[in-house]
Amino acid sequence: MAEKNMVQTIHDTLHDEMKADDRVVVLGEDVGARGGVFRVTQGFLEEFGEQRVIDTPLAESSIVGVAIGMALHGLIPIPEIQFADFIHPAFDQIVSEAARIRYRSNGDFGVPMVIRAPWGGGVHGALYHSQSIEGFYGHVPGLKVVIPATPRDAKGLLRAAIRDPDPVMFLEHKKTYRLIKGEVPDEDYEVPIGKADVKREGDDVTCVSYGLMLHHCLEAAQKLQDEDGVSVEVVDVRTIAPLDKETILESVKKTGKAMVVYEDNRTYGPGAEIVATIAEEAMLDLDGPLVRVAGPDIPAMGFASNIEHFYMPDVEKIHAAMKELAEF
Amino acid sequence: MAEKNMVQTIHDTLHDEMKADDRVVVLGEDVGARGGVFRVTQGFLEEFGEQRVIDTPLAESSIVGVAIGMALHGLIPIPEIQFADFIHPAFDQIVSEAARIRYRSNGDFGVPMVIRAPWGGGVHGALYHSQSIEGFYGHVPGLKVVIPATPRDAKGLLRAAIRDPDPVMFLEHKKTYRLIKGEVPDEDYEVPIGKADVKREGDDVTCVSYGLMLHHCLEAAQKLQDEDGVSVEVVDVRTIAPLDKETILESVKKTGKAMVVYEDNRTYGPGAEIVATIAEEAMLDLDGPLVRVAGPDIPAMGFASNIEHFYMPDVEKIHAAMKELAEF
Amino acid sequence: MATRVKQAEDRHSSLGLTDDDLLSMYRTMLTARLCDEQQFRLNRQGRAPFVVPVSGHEAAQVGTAWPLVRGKDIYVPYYRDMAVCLVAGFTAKDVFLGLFGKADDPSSGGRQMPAHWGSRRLGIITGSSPIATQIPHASGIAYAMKYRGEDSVVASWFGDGATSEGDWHEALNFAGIHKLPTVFVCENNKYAISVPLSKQCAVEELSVRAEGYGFPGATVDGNDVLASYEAMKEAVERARSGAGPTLIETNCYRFYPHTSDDDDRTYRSREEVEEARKNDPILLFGNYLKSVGITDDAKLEGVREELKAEVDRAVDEAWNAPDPEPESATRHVFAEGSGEGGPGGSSSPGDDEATSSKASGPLG
Amino acid sequence: MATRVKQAEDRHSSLGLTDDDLLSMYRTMLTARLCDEQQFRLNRQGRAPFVVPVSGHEAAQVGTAWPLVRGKDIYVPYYRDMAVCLVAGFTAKDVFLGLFGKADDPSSGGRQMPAHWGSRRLGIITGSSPIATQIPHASGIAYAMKYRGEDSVVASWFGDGATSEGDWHEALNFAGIHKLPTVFVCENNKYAISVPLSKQCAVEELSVRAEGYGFPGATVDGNDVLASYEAMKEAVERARSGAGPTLIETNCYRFYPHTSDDDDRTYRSREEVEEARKNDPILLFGNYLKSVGITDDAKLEGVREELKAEVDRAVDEAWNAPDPEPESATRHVFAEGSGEGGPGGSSSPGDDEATSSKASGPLG
Ligand SMILES: Cc1ncc(C[n+]2csc(CCOP(=O)(O)OP(=O)(O)O)c2C)c(N)n1
Ligand SMILES: Cc1ncc(C[n+]2csc(CCOP(=O)(O)OP(=O)(O)O)c2C)c(N)n1
Ligand SMILES: [Mg+2]
Ligand SMILES: [Mg+2]
Repeated sequence: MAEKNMVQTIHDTLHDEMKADDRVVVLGEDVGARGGVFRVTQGFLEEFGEQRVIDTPLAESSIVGVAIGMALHGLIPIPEIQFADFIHPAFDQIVSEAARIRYRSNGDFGVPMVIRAPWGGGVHGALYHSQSIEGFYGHVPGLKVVIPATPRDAKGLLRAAIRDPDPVMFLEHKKTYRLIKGEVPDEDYEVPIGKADVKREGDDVTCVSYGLMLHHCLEAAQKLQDEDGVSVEVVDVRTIAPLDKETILESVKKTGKAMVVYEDNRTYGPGAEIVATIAEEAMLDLDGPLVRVAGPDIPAMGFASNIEHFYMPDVEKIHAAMKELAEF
Repeated sequence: MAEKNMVQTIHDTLHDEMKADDRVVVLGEDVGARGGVFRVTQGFLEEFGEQRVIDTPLAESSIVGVAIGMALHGLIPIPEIQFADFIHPAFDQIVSEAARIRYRSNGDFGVPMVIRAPWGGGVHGALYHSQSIEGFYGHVPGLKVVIPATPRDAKGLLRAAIRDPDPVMFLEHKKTYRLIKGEVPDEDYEVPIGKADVKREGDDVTCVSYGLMLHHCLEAAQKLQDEDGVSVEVVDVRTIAPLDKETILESVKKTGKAMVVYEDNRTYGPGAEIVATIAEEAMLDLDGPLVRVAGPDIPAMGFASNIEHFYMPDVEKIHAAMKELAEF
Repeated sequence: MATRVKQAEDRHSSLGLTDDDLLSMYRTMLTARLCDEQQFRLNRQGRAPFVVPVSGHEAAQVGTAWPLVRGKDIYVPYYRDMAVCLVAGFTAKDVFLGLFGKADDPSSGGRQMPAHWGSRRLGIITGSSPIATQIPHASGIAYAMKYRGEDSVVASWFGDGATSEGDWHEALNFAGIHKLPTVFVCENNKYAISVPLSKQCAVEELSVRAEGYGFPGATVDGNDVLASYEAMKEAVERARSGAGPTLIETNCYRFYPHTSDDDDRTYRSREEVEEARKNDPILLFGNYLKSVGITDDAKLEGVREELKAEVDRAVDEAWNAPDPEPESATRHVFAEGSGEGGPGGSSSPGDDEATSSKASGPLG
Repeated sequence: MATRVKQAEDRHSSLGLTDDDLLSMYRTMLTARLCDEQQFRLNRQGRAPFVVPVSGHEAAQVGTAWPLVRGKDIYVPYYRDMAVCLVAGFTAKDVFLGLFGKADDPSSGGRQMPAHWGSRRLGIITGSSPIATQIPHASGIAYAMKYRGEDSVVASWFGDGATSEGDWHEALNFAGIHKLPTVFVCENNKYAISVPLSKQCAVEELSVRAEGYGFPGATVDGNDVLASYEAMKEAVERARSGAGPTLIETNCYRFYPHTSDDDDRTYRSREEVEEARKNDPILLFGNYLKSVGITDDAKLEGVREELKAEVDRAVDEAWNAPDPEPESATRHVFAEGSGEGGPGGSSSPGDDEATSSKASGPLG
C-alpha cells in the first residue's frame, strides 16, 4: 500500500503491464524519449526499447488505425492521444472501425486495445487543451469508456481495460494527474468495467459524477454535512459506457433526490442520459426535481483565468445546487 | 403550391438558391456529372458550371475544410457528404474548426456554410449506409443541426440554413427522399431554425420525434385515435440544436404524458436530452412515466432484411408504446 | 493502357509459373467473372438488392493476390476484390451467401452489405464501407508481423479514390518509416464512382507518390495478369526480405456501373466502355494461353461450362441457406467469452481462436 | 543546413530589395527575437503561464511572409509564426495582449492560448491548436480567390510535424487539382516536439512530396532570410500568375523548448542546440548587412536598444490592459447580428464587415 498521485499510478501500472506481457506496446506522439508530455511513459523507451515504445508521426487517425491493425495481429496496443482534444481526427477509426469490427465480422475478429487520452479543463488549456469527449464516445456501441477519479480505481480499471478483449477508451483528467493522491494497493487487482462506485454514503441526496468533478462533489458534500448536517451520497460513475444503472438507481431510490454533475457541455451531454435513466426508472421514488450542474453550452473554456473559471463547475456552484436540492 | 417529394424539394430549393446568389457553391463526391448519388444536384453542373458544382476528391475532411476556407473568403459553400456514415473523417474540421471559428476569434470570423448529409436506415444500407449522426453533432456548441421531415419544412429550413451566418448541418433522411410527399408553397419563405412544430394536435399524450420516425409516430397516433379514441399530440423537433424546449414543454404540460421516438442508438442519444429536459422542467405536470422508443445499443442495423427490421423502430413498436403510455 | 494480343513467346516460365498455375489463375479470374454476371442477373430478378461488380479487375486482382502465401500472409481487400478473396480461399458459394445476406455468410453472417469481405480462417481482414480505413490496419498488421518476428507479408488493396483520403497518406507514411513487410495495391480504374482521375489528383501516375514515403512505386498494366503478378512477386519478396513496402498501381477498368445502384451512363460514354472491353483481361489471358499452346478454344469453352455449372450450384445452395435469426442482431457487440478474437488473438490464418490475455508471457 | 558568413557580394538588389527593405526585415526579425526573450522572462516571473517561442525561425518566417502584399493577400499561420504576424501587421503590443489573455487581444480577446493568431483586419486567418487543420482552409480561400477573380494569393505555414496529418495531404491534393493561387510553407525544424524527422517520415526532404500533387517543391536554407525570400517570391509570382501552388520547405531550428511546458533536454543534446545557434538567422543576416556595407555593429546595437525599449513599452501597456469580462464567455457562440462575419463576409483585409447574405446577387 503506497500513496501515489494519478499520473504516477498510471505510469506504474502501465509499466508493470508492459513488463508482464510483451504483447503490450504503447504508441503515440512523444511517448518515447520525451516519456509523454505528461510523463506517463517516462523511462519506458530505455526499458522496453523503441519496438514497444513507438514515437509516431503526428497523425491521430493512423495512431488508432495502426493500433487496430496491431490488435488484429496478436498485440495489445495502447495508443496515447496526447490531448483528448486531438482525438477528433481519429473519430472515424474509432467509431467505424475499432468499435464495429467485432460486430461486423459476427464475432470473427476482435480489437483488444486501450486508447488513453488526457482530458478536461481547469489547466489554462483554453479551447483545445480542455475538452471533454466522453459525451461523444459514450454513444458508440462496441466501445467501452472508463474514467477513473482515484489512483486506486486508475490501477484497477487500467488493468481491466488491458485484459478486456474489446476496445476501451481510458480517459485521464489532466487536472487530477498531480492534484489527486490516494492509497494504491500493491497487489494485482482489477476494478470491473461497467460498475459504478459509491464514493461517499449518504441518505438525503444522491450526487452522480466522475472525473475531476467527483472530487468537487465530495468536497461540496462534506461542506453540506458540516454546515447543514445534510448527508449526501456521492456516486462515481467510473464507467461512462456501459453505464451502471443499477448502482445509480439504488442510491436514488434510497435518497429520493438526485443531481448529476459533469464538466462537459450540458446539452446532449453525458448527464442527460443519467437524468433520463433516473426519470424513466425511478420517477415515483423522487421527492425533488432532477438537477444538472454542467459546463455551459459554449464551445469551450477560455484561456484568461476569469473566463476559464466562468466555464468550470466548481465546489461553490455544486454546493449551492446541492443545498437547494436538499432543502426542496 | 405543388406536391413534391423530399428529394425533389431539396433539389429545387438548392437550385433556386444557386440561381439567386452566385456566392453559393456545392461541393462533394459525385455532385457533378452524376448529379449526386441521390440526384439532389441533378443538372446543376450543366446549368452552373464546374466552378460552382465541384466534384471533389474522395476526402471528407478536406471537403469540409476547404468549404470552411471558401466561407472565410466570401462564398457560401454547401458541402455534400455522400452518406452521413462517411462524415466521420471530417469530425475534427466540423467540431474543432467550423463550430469554433466564430467563438475563438471573438466574433471576428464567421463560417456561413450548410453541410448536407443523407442519413438514416431502413434502406438495406447495413452498418455503413444507415447511421444516425445527430446525437454526436447536437452536442457541439457553435453548430446548428436541423432535420426536416416534410417537403414544406425542407424548403423553409434549407433557405434559412443558407441565410444563416453560422455553420448548419442539414440532415436528410434517405428513406424519406421519395417516400414522403407534400405540398410545397411556391413563394419564398423560411422555417426558422430552432423552432419545433406540432405536426398533430392532441390532448392525451405528447410524442416527440423527427425525421422518418416522425411519420411512423403520426401513423401510430392516427391508429390509436381510430382504434381507441386516444388523442396524441405529435411534436416535430425539426431542429436538434439549438433545441426548442418551449414547444416541447408546452405540449407536455397540456397532455401530462410524454414519449420520445428516435432511430439513433438509445443510450446517450438525442432522446436522452429531450427526456431529461422534460423531467427537469415538467416533472410535476407528468401523470405517467417518461418513455423512449429508440434504436437498440448495437453498432448498427444489419443488411439481412430481418435483422435490419429488428433494429428499426416501426409503427407497431411505437403504437404499442403509445397505447401503453396512454393507458397508464 | 491499350494492350495487344501477346506474342507467342513464353512470359510465365521465367516468373516461376507452371502451365497448371496459369490454368488455375485463369479459372479464378473466370469464376469471378461468372459470379459477377450471375449476381447482376439475380439483381434484375429482384433476388439480390445490392451488387458490387468486379468485372475488368480480374487480372489486377488475381495477379497481385497470387504471390501471397495462403495460411501465412494476410489479405486486406476492399469491396471490389471478389477475385482477391477467391484467391485467398473464398468459394463461389461464400460469395453468394454474402450476396443474399445469409447466416452462413463467412464475412459477417448477413450483417454487412455484400462484398464486405472477411474471414479470420483465411487471413482476410474484415472490411467496412468507409474508403481507405483498412490501409492503416495493414500497416499495423505489418508492424505486428515484424515485431513478432514472422516472415509473413500483408497486402492491402484499394481504388484510385482511396488515395485521396488522409488515412491513405498516414498509412503509407507509417509503413515507410518502419520499412514494414507490406505491399499497397491500387486498382486504378480511373473513376471514383463518377469522379474522373483528373478531378482526384494532378498527376499522371499515382505510383509517383511512393517516393514521398521513401519506398518504390510501380505502375503496371492491370489488364495483364502476368505483368500484375510479376510486379507483385517482386514487391512481396522485397517485403519478406525486410526491404520495406512497395506501392503498386494496376491500371484497369470497371466494365459495369459502380454498383447496382449506379447509372454510369451519366458520366461515361458507351464508346469509352466498349473501347475498354477490348482489353478484357480474361480475353487477353485466354489469348496468351492459346498463343503459348497451353490450351485451345475448345478447352477454354469446357472450362467455362464447368465453372458456370459450379457457380449455378453455388447460387442455389446459397439461396436455400438459412437467414440469420433476428435476435442474433444483439450478439457480438462485445466478446462473448474467450471464444472470440481478443488479446492474443491474431489475424493469422490457422491461429487458433483468441486466447485470453490473462495468459501473458512470451510471444507466439 | 550549415551556413557560412556571406561574402560581400550583393545578393539582394537582384531580388528587388532595397537597403531599407533589408533593414526593416532585420528589425522585424529582431523584434520577434526580443518578444521571445521577454515572454520567457515573463514566464519565469510567473506573469505568463504559457509561452510559444519563435527564436530560430525568424528568417524563414520573415523571408516567406515578406513577398505577400498586405491588405490584399491572406496569411494562414500556425502558432510558431509570431514573425509572420509581425510582417502582416501585428505589433509587439498585440503579441503581449495575447500572451496575457487580455480583452484587447486582437486574435481572440483572451479566449485562446497565446500564439493562436488571427485578425480579419490584417488578413490573418484565426488559428486553432489542432495541427494541420488550417491547411485545407488555405486551399478553400485560394479557391474562393480564383472563383472571385481576384489576383490575390494565400499562403499557409506549418511545421514538419503537420506534414504527417491526413489534412495536409488532402489540402495539397485539392490545391494541385485546381492549380490554386497558394503557397504551402513548411518550417522544418526537424522535430515535432520530441519526435525527430526520422520517425516522422522516410525521406530526406519533405519537398519531394510536391511532385505527388502535381506542383513544384523546393527546399531552402531557412536560416537565410534572402534565400527564403527568393524562393517565396518566385512561388507567389507563380501563384498570382495562375500557374498554381508551390511547396516550400525552409530548414531551420527551434532554439528554445517546444513551449514553456516542454523540457527539450530529454530529447536534444545541448551540443546539438549550440551547434544550431551558430547559424542564428539574425546573426547571419546582421553579418550580411555589414558585409555589404548597409550597416555596422554600432548601428545594429542602436537598433537593438531602440527595439528593446519598444518591446518593454509594449509589455507594460499590455500588462495594464483590461481583462475580458467573465460573462463575455457566453458571447459569439453564434453571430450577434449582421456585424459579424457571415455570408458575404470575407477574410480579405479591408473588406467591410460581413453583409447579410439576404442581399444576394453578383459577387464582390
Ligand atoms: C469515406 C467514404 N466516402 C465516400 C464513400 C462512398 N463511396 C463508396 S465507393 C466510392 C468510390 C471509390 O472509388 P475507388 O476508390 O476508385 O474504388 P472503385 O469503386 O473505383 O473500385 C465512394 C465515393 C465511402 N464508401 N467512404
Ligand atoms: C492534431 C494534433 N495533435 C497533437 C497536437 C500536440 N502538438 C502540438 S505542437 C506538436 C508538434 C508540432 O510539430 P511541428 O508541426 O513540427 O511544428 P513545430 O512545433 O516544430 O514548429 C504537437 C504534437 C496538436 N496540437 N494537434
Ligand atoms: Mg476507381
Ligand atoms: Mg517541427
